[in-house]
Amino acid sequence: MDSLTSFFNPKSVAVIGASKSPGKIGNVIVKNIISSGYTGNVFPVNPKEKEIEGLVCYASVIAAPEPVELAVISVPAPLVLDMATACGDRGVKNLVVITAGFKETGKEGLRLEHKLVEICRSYKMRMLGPNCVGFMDTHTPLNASFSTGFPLKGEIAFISQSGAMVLSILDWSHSVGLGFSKFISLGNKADLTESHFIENAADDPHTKVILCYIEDVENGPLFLETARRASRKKPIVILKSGTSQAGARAASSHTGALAGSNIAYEAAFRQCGVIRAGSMPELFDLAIAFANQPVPRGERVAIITNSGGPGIVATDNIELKNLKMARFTRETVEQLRKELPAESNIYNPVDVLGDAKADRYRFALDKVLADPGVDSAIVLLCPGGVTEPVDTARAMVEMNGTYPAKPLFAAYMGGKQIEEGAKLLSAAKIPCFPFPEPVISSISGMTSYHRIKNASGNKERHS
Amino acid sequence: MDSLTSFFNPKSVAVIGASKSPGKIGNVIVKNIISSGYTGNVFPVNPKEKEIEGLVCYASVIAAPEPVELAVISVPAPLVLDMATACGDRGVKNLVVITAGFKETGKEGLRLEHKLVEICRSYKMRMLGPNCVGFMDTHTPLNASFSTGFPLKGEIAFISQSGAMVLSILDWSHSVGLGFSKFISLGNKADLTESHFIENAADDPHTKVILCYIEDVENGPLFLETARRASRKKPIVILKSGTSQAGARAASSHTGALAGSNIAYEAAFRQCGVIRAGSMPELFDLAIAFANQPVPRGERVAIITNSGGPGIVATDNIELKNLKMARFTRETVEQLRKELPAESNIYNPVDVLGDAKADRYRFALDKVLADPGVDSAIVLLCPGGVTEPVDTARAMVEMNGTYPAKPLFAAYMGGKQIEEGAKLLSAAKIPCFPFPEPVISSISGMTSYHRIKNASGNKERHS
Amino acid sequence: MDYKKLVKDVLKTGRSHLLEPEAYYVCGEFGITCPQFNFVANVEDGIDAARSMGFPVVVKVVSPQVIHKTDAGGVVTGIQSEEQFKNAYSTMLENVRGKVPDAEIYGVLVQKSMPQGVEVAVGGLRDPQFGPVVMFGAGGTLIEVLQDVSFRLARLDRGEALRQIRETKVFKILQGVRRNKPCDIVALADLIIHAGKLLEEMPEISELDFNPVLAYPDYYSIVDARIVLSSELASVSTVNK
Amino acid sequence: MDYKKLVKDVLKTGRSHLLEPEAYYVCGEFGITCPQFNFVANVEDGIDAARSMGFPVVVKVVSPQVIHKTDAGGVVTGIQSEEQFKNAYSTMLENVRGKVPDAEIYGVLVQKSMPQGVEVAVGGLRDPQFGPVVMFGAGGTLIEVLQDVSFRLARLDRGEALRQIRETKVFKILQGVRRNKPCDIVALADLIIHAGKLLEEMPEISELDFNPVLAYPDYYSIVDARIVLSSELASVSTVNK
Ligand SMILES: CC(C)(COP(=O)(O)OP(=O)(O)OC[C@H]1O[C@@H](n2cnc3c(N)ncnc32)[C@H](O)[C@@H]1OP(=O)(O)O)[C@@H](O)C(=O)NCCC(=O)NCCS
Ligand SMILES: CC(C)(COP(=O)(O)OP(=O)(O)OC[C@H]1O[C@@H](n2cnc3c(N)ncnc32)[C@H](O)[C@@H]1OP(=O)(O)O)[C@@H](O)C(=O)NCCC(=O)NCCS
Ligand SMILES: [Ca+2]
Ligand SMILES: [Ca+2]
Repeated sequence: MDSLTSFFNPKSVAVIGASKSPGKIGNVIVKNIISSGYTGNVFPVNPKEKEIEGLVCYASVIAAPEPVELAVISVPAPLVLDMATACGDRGVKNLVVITAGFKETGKEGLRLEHKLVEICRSYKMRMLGPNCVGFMDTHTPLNASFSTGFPLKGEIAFISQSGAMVLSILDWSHSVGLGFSKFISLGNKADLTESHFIENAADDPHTKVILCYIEDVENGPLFLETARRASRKKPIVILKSGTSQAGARAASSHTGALAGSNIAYEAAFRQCGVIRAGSMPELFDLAIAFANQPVPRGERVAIITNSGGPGIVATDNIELKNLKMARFTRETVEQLRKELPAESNIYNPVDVLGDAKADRYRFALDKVLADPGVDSAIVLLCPGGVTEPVDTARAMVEMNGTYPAKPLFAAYMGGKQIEEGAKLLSAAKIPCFPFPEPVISSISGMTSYHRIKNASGNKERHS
Repeated sequence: MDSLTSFFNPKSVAVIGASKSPGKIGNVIVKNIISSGYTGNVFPVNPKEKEIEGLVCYASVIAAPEPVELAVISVPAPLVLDMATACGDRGVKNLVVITAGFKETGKEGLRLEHKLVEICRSYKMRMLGPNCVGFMDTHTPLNASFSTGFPLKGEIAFISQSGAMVLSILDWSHSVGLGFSKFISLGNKADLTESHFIENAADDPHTKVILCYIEDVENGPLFLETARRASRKKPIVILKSGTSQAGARAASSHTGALAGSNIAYEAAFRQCGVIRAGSMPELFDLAIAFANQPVPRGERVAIITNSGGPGIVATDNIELKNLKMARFTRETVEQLRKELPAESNIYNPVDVLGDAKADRYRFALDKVLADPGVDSAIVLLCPGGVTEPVDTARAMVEMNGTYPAKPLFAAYMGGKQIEEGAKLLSAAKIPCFPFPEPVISSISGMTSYHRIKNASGNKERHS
Repeated sequence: MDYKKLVKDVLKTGRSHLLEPEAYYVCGEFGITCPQFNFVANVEDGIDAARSMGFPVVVKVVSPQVIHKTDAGGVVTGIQSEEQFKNAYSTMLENVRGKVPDAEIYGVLVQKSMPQGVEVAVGGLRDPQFGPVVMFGAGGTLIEVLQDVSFRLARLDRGEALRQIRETKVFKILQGVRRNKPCDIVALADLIIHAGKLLEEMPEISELDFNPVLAYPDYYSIVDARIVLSSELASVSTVNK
Repeated sequence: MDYKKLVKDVLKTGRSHLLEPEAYYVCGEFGITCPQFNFVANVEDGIDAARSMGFPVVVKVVSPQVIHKTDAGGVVTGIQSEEQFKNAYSTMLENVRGKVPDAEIYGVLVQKSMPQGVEVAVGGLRDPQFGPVVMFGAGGTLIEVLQDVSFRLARLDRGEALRQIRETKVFKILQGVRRNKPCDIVALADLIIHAGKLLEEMPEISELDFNPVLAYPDYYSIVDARIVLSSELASVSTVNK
């Protein structure tokens, strides 16, 4: 596959169907490109206007004064083919077609879409869409979409077959302070598909984890080949919907997709090393985990808690999620015994007791992370009279620095009393959840990626 | 079982070990009682003080000027037996023993605990604890605990074997605006156990749903009998920890509990109509659902969405969680066809399209809730250019009033753009989640309660 | 003999489980029906028994030391004639003596051969917190592997026992797959209830295991029964002996 | 005959599945081994065949109209002698004529009886998106009920096939429970791979189903094979006929 460099990082962008009217998609796109901080040339195209958002407007893309690497098309469907042809004539390399009214509307739309693809092929243009929100790249930076807002910079690439999900998650991501490298709305996937963007994200130095929401895969064999290669480089987490019978019916009425069977997807994902998310929360919890912490080197988890109940709940979940409670070395146990109060539990889960302040958490965490039998650690904290959620968070940040190879997570259970500490942790890239279960579900997903990488690594060595 | 009226709604409360020193448990308890708005008499007891927090302090509970219905004991463990005896002599009806240092510390503590129970029995006093946080009742109102803060008034009774969980959930509940009727910290369950409080909550007019976190059941046969009776009156949702082997080991090291096997718990819960929560989030999601919406009369769910992707995700989950997608009557389908735009999906999931404003949601919701084949409905909303999250929420509130027998839920997916609408929904008792999955998991739990009630109803009729 | 006394006597000898004929005897007292059987001490009595119940029959060794009878070669099925019986009887005893040299052999169980049926299993155990628990599931040697089981506390009514059966996958087979008739599921429900009663009334019994139970359209038949006595009580009586 | 031609010829006749001997033949071309068999047209040839392969044997009807052979009485197992063979042969054909009156009977398959083994199943189907998918799981008549199966896309290596086998519960039995020896799991892995190759190379085949496959410590044996042809292609050829 050829690279998508000129797609994500074009020297210039034309907006065909640019508009002066606030609120119209053609206006939002121009504004988005400008406000994203894009440093290349922007050429609004609209035969009726001379200037849009302070930029010179051209009657046609043909008239653009310099080569155009990317064109975003947002004219009504009947005009799209002509616009695409004009782009081809102008030597445009990549198209983003926002316009709806293609395959998703039925036979006539499908015919139109086929023609659109033919035009792209004949000019060797690559195309995202049609019927999409566009894309955003925080590292270029470029917002080639009609989104409301632009993501925080980060290392998660989100590739979505649902445009609405792109907009929802973008909005949500700000409220939780989560950054992204890219958002890609796939639309009808008439040319560029999930496979192309997975391949690209795998080689993108700004991306650490590849997230997908898909309703179907466009090209089975290509997907298999791409995902297999990509999963060796970076975790790929996919939420595939339409797995139930009713869901598949809903999906095919929505996108006209003839999806493969769920067993084939299950097998395909497993064989090419894709991690399958079971739900939307799991998809994004895993994104947070992979983006912020290293992959654990094994399944042995240590728990440090200031109260028994949540410690037991977490322990149950460790077993449920195919992880193991770490067994400490005799040395670790002895050190914990020496320094912790007599009533503490010095075996895993380590109970530092309800009156634990930050220093006690710090001590236990230090010893536990140093233990060679521990692959990852979770700190559980319930607020009490003397608990120090913020200082405990600081101690965790310090320890996370001292043991950078061991993933560290937190469950801070509470409201106002733990809010500041929880924020501090998230800001310092220590994922912090309000309950123990999502922490363990995330570690479990990460650990399965460790297994995938090991298995494929072995395979390469042996064959 | 005798009623716990004088326990939860005592005419007077003594605090034995009351203290003037801010931060000390004996001081926090006095302050909590006063600030909870308790209207009975409060008698601080401390031989060294004349006055605490503006109240006359007594050297002994014997000296209390009026009968004492409840005494909260927070003196060190070696003094507790004498204090309990004094309470007995003074005719105190109920004790809350906060003090730790009993069964949970080993043999000697167990001996002490047995003696404490003997004293209670000989005076016919009932006792909560020892080793507990105390309890809170928002309807009395009375905060007989050393919690930080007091819950919002509501209809959820939370009975917890973990004191830390009480404090965490109390803090958390304020951040999500969730109200409770009671919080009960069970402690060592030396006298009063989960069974007593489940029985009481089942008859409490201020409680709609009974929530428990337990590590073991104190008395199997009593629990079975009580829970069976109570579950016919109100939903009982229990998170039972210590179900894994490692978890059971952790639990027994924490509480010294010799728990029964998980298969026996599973069977017991099923047979007495208890709904088992699989995780902490599920426990509280179900609490919100039961407290705010009626129990669905069946498993047929309708979905209204403004975007395909989340609709498919929700549809998948309906099947996964043993619910069914409702099939609309021909009449409903025709009405939807007539009024919704041509590209809408008029079958379930109803897709009102990305440009749906509140009126279109309102129309679809009205028709769908009127359909006799629909037992509950979910509204999914992704923010877009023209979406009206707040007005859509208002329309939902209206429809929720028009169809009070049909549970209504929402998943508002996003951040700032949907925040206000989501808050409006929660305030109007329409549970609103950030993703579709927890909505469906909650409806599934509620539906299983519908089945439980039906089954036990039938049994009573037939035998 | 009184079944309660029987169990107490076994406990006194320090034995930790009932022999198969003892188990069937106790079961019978709780309405749990087993195929016709005779407990014999020699081959002649065995042949008489087989003749009177009618071939085919099964022979099984009865020995406190032989718990996994099949593994020890202590079971021969499908015996069609007197001649086959003689062979089977002696071969079986030889096998057992070879594999478990110091087994005390109390005698031989002659049991009517049962036609093929759907293999299920019913069992019970005692939980420290909730008392007797009953199990129903797919039977046969695969039972531990398949884990197709469901549990209930013992004091259950028929509706609950039926729900218990319905929770298993083997229930589909009991309903009749392909052209097979459905099995008598109510009889199985009652078997579960009776197993529960047995555990409730007999505190000396800690575990029971009927596997396989053959289910038929109008009937069920317990083809093997293992009843374990409470090890605490057993060891106590051993000490007292 | 060339196996590809065989399949094309069958399709031309509009038949939607291979007969058992045809299926074994095609399987053989992909390294999938079946027990020794002969396809015979009369009882004499049948006896010759049985004698040369050695008793015990199994006879099965071969008819395009009889797909569920056992249900139609079209299978007799455990035939020990020539006399039994004659009886079985005629009874079986009578049964089939009774139950499926208009069955065209092409002949009878005589197959060597296989010793007891662990029953597993291997199958395959074609996914519109990802192409051939292979299935491994517990076998026998309970397969649909137990749903103890795992799936892979067809182009898999031995390590992947072994992982696939390990995902099932029946794997524990294959490892050897009680005193049984472990089965040859590598041979089963290769069987899965071969089934996948068959599907990849033969686009006319839409589904295959080997159930049961008997697994042994040093071997496996496919005791029944169902191969379904692509119905589109089949119906097209019917029209063209
Ligand atoms: C693409 C789409 C937004 C256009 O709708 P619109 O903005 O109402 O269409 P208009 O007719 O106003 O055309 C857009 C602009 O292009 C201009 N235009 C017309 N012909 C043009 C041409 N040849 N070259 C350039 N611009 C042209 C129009 O004049 C208009 O600008 P104006 O506001 O200055 O008049 C609409 O067709 C569509 O597909 N909407 C759905 C998008 C969507 O949801 N995508 C998928 C998300 S998951
Ligand atoms: C109960 C407990 C809090 C007491 O600890 P403490 O407050 O440090 O104990 P103190 O010795 O200060 O005694 C408390 C008060 O009782 C007073 N007191 C002493 N004797 C008394 C008597 N006979 N009658 C009444 N009050 C008495 C003390 O003087 C003190 O008051 P002061 O502050 O005015 O001196 C402590 O023993 C304990 O158990 N803590 C753990 C509680 C817990 O975590 N429970 C479980 C939660 S899950
Ligand atoms: Ca598609
Ligand atoms: Ca206990």
